[in-house]
Amino acid sequence: MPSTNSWLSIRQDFPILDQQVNGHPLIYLDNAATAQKPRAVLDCLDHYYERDNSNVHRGLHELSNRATTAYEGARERLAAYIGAEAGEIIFTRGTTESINLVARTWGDAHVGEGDIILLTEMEHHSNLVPWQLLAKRKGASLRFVPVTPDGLLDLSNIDELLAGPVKIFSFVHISNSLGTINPAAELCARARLAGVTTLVDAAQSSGHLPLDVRELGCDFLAFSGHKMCGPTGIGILWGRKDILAAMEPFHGGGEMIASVGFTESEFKPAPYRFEAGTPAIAQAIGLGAAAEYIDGIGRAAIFDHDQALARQAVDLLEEIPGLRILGPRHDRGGLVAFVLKDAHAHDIVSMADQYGLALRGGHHCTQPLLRKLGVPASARASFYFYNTPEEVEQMAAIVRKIQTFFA
Amino acid sequence: MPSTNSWLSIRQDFPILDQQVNGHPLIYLDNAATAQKPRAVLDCLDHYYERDNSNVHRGLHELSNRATTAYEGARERLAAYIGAEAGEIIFTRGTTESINLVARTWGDAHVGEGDIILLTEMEHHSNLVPWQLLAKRKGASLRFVPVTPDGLLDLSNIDELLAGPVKIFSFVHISNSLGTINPAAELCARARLAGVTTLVDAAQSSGHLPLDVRELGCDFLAFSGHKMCGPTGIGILWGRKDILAAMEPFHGGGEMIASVGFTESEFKPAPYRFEAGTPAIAQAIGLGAAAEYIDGIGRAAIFDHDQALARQAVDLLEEIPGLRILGPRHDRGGLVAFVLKDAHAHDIVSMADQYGLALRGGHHCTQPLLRKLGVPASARASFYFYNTPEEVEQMAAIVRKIQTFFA
Amino acid sequence: MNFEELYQELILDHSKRPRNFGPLPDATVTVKGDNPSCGDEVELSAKLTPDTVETLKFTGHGCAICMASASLMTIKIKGKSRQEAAAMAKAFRHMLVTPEETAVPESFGDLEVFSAVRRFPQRVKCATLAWRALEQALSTVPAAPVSTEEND
Amino acid sequence: MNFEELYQELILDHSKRPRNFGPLPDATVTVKGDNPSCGDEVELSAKLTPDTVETLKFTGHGCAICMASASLMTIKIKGKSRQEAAAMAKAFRHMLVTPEETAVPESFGDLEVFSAVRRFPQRVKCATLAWRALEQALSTVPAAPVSTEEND
Ligand SMILES: Cc1ncc(COP(=O)(O)O)c(C=O)c1O
Ligand SMILES: Cc1ncc(COP(=O)(O)O)c(C=O)c1O
Repeated sequence: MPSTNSWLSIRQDFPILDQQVNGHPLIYLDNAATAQKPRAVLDCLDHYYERDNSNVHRGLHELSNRATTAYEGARERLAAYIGAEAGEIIFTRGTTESINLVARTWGDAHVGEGDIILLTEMEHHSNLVPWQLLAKRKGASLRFVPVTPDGLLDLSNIDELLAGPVKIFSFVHISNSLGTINPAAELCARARLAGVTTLVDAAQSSGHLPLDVRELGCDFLAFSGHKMCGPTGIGILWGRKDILAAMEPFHGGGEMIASVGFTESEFKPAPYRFEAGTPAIAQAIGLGAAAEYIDGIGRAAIFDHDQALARQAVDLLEEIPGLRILGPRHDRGGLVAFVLKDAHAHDIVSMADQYGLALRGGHHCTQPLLRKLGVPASARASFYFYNTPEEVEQMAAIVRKIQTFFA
Repeated sequence: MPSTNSWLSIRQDFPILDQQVNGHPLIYLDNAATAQKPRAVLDCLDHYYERDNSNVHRGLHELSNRATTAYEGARERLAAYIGAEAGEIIFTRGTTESINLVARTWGDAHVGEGDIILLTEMEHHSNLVPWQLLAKRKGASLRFVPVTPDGLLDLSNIDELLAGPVKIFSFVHISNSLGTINPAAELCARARLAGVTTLVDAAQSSGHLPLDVRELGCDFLAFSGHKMCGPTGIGILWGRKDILAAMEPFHGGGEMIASVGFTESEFKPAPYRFEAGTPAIAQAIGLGAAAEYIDGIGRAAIFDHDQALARQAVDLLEEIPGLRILGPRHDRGGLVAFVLKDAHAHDIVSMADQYGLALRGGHHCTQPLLRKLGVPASARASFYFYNTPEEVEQMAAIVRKIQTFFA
Repeated sequence: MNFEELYQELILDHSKRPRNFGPLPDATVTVKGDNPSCGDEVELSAKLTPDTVETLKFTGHGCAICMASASLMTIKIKGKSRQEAAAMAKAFRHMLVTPEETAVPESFGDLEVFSAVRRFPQRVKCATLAWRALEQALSTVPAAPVSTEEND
Repeated sequence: MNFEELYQELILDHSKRPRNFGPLPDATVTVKGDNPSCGDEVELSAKLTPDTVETLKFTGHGCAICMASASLMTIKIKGKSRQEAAAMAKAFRHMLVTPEETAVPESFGDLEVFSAVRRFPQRVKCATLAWRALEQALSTVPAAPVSTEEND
């Protein structure tokens, strides 16, 4: 685990953190929305565009060869990052597109009238709306694993919930609005016993803890590059080889075809079958560099660091009058969402911004969950490895000032 | 129009062009596959990641505000770039995703059993396969405007082709494998008379000539950022306001919803309805910078420049024994594809690479067209404003050497 | 601090104790407005005659800016002619997107406290939510000479 | 020039005048192979006995590397035992992905001309197309002791 000093030197890798906002040093605690990018990733993008930029796959010249090698190298690195094979890694725009891809292709083929899609009450809209649309297309229905008042999944009836015509169980690994870490491997094991396909939404976990798809035992895994130090516009869908092999294409176009006639076409095998058109080449390569950078630090160490900051934040925030923390008290991912009796989340966030503190306020794309918890909106501080205990202290002090102001 | 000198100084804006490949100065003539990026675009990306990177739309803090302003500013710039309104500009990954979006949403709603989708025989796979998939889903069929032996659309029967249950006419503006410039405004006018919706594939024209959707008179327009000096991973779908307003969503997820319940959701209006999840923020902003850069030079001047290089290339290549140029002799976009009697396209391109010359060889994602022309593969030189007459001369000299070698 | 400028006493007071908050049983029109991206919700009920906004009340939840704006709006608009109400809504929305140094019309009175919102573009939609609901209410129920209709 | 190393006389000769090019009417197996990304196509027809590749011919089109490789393969494999043929195909494909300095087995004979392809990774699939077709042909028709079957 890096020492305090080396965490501080890691922070130097992020040029954006070195700036003043509204006359104060930036305290960026909006990492669950998107993470910042280290110099290594920015250099990788620059290098690509300044030396190697070319279209991939069909080119026979040097630049095209370099671009293809780098692009496929990124696929291999991402595969290694989650214990998968390169042929199982599909590049998408992000978690949202990954889940839509599964709902459209696997879903349209396997979910029919009267079937059930199992989700949880804590899903992000991106793991809810695609299934609502699928259910509507197919006459299927949705079922939800309930969330307890303290923000955990209520698993007392999980086997009953998995019973019946349940076709897929899609659930979030770490909740972006509660911080809850769900027991993904156990849930996948239960689902497998029930013959139910699983998708894990790893948007909040992929950059924060070690992930191995074989250990998780899931069938699909989705995550976004921009939340793990990678560029925007790139993400991953991982699917088990045998499942991908049987799936119909998603989009049609260049790169995904084996042979095209005027009226019929044959398609390449996975992963190319699912990557129609010119892919997000630079971004895929940049994500490869991000994975390399993160593994240079170590995801176990990052997890410990983030958890320690979250613990510290919970301890400090709890002391503020009228402040309620959402989600479990301990054992949470590196984020803390809260509400103040006396101030609305937007007012908290706007005021925090005046101190250079970046928080997020709102429903965090989990409207139904917040409605169930009886909270219209919350404020959220989310941490990453470049954040420091001093920043957490300052955050808590600012929130306290805001509370006093509105009390 | 920039003078010869200023064309040369424009060339200095592209760091990648200043390199040796296989011991020779790089001659990059693979611009129809992807264009290179000027310093202005790279600086814009760096600035975004080093100062403003944040998630958009739902944020109330300074960085999020900057990112949102820049992202929506890019939308406005792209709208101005094609004479549209900002609300009509949907950010996608590229031409391929744009066309798939239309086929999936507009297509699934408007094309039914027995209906006809009109294309041309010169379409890129990305404007063919999505319609094949739609036709299969819906029991519709495809119809094609034929291509004449010299690579023009045979429009003698266009009104008959547009008659009957034709729902959409989707066609390429500039052919990527022939260089043909199709009379897009005329075709759209004919289609409108026949009550047929139109989509123009502007992948090869958006960075090469002035485009105005109202003058074109089309209903949809699709193009890719990476072919017009923008980043990879970003493109545009433009749709007429009233058509977009009536379209169902594409993907489900964050950012595209107005309100989400556990089982039902309401969606935002266009363009947000079609942009589920975290968008390719940096890339959209980078594409805005690319559009600004291109308009700083002037698309009319770029068009003249590219056409002049193409004319020069045709004149020089024609003199090589056994060389056949595909497509129209004059009035072509800035690209020239050819076959040699004595050498296969791959051998030409591999050898050219040994001289630092980047050409592309193969079917250029237009397999059915090449089959019809009786050519298994062609070699293609494609130009952009940073290419010079000297490069064209060198290209022709290298092709001549290759011909001699294989003769 | 900038934010004390934004959250002046008047705004804090109206956000904590919003006036005209609650149902309006004899409303002739009720309009629900929301800011989907942040979750603010305001339900505005008004009793309109052919010429006048006789009375108006609201319910809902939102941030201090949103609540205070709704509260001050109800006070300002009550009893105004429909024409005046529409003009005021338009002027208010317009004021929020003018440059900071632009003078605020005399007629705004207390509403001037919202001029600081111009420095916080992300909060403009909070301040205008109730006003957009008002505009919709005015457009939903035809003005004179057509007679008043029930609408919910 | 590098490319003269790639396009040695032997390759040019076989690409221009491919041997064993044409249909094989008494083939026991025909396999079509293609490189979808570039459009090369080779159709390989072979007459297999339970133990031997008695004869083989091919048709199709492709680049010089692809054509020469198919031509030289037919010469090399003709009359070989099925086991030897399979081993040679495997060894040939393997050779193309070894580092440039790795020595080429003696048994390769003329096939050694393809060792330069190792410097052109994009062209490996051109050189191996016919060999992959051969491997598929061998796996499609069961070897001894099962008797020969017709297959197209
Ligand atoms: C005419 C044409 N249409 C569509 C495309 C597909 O564009 P993209 O691969 O960027 O989606 C291309 C580029 O390859 C093209 O040239
Ligand atoms: C848990 C969770 N799932 C899905 C998403 C959607 O990710 P993206 O917007 O990158 O597609 C997010 C991020 O907002 C998230 O936190």
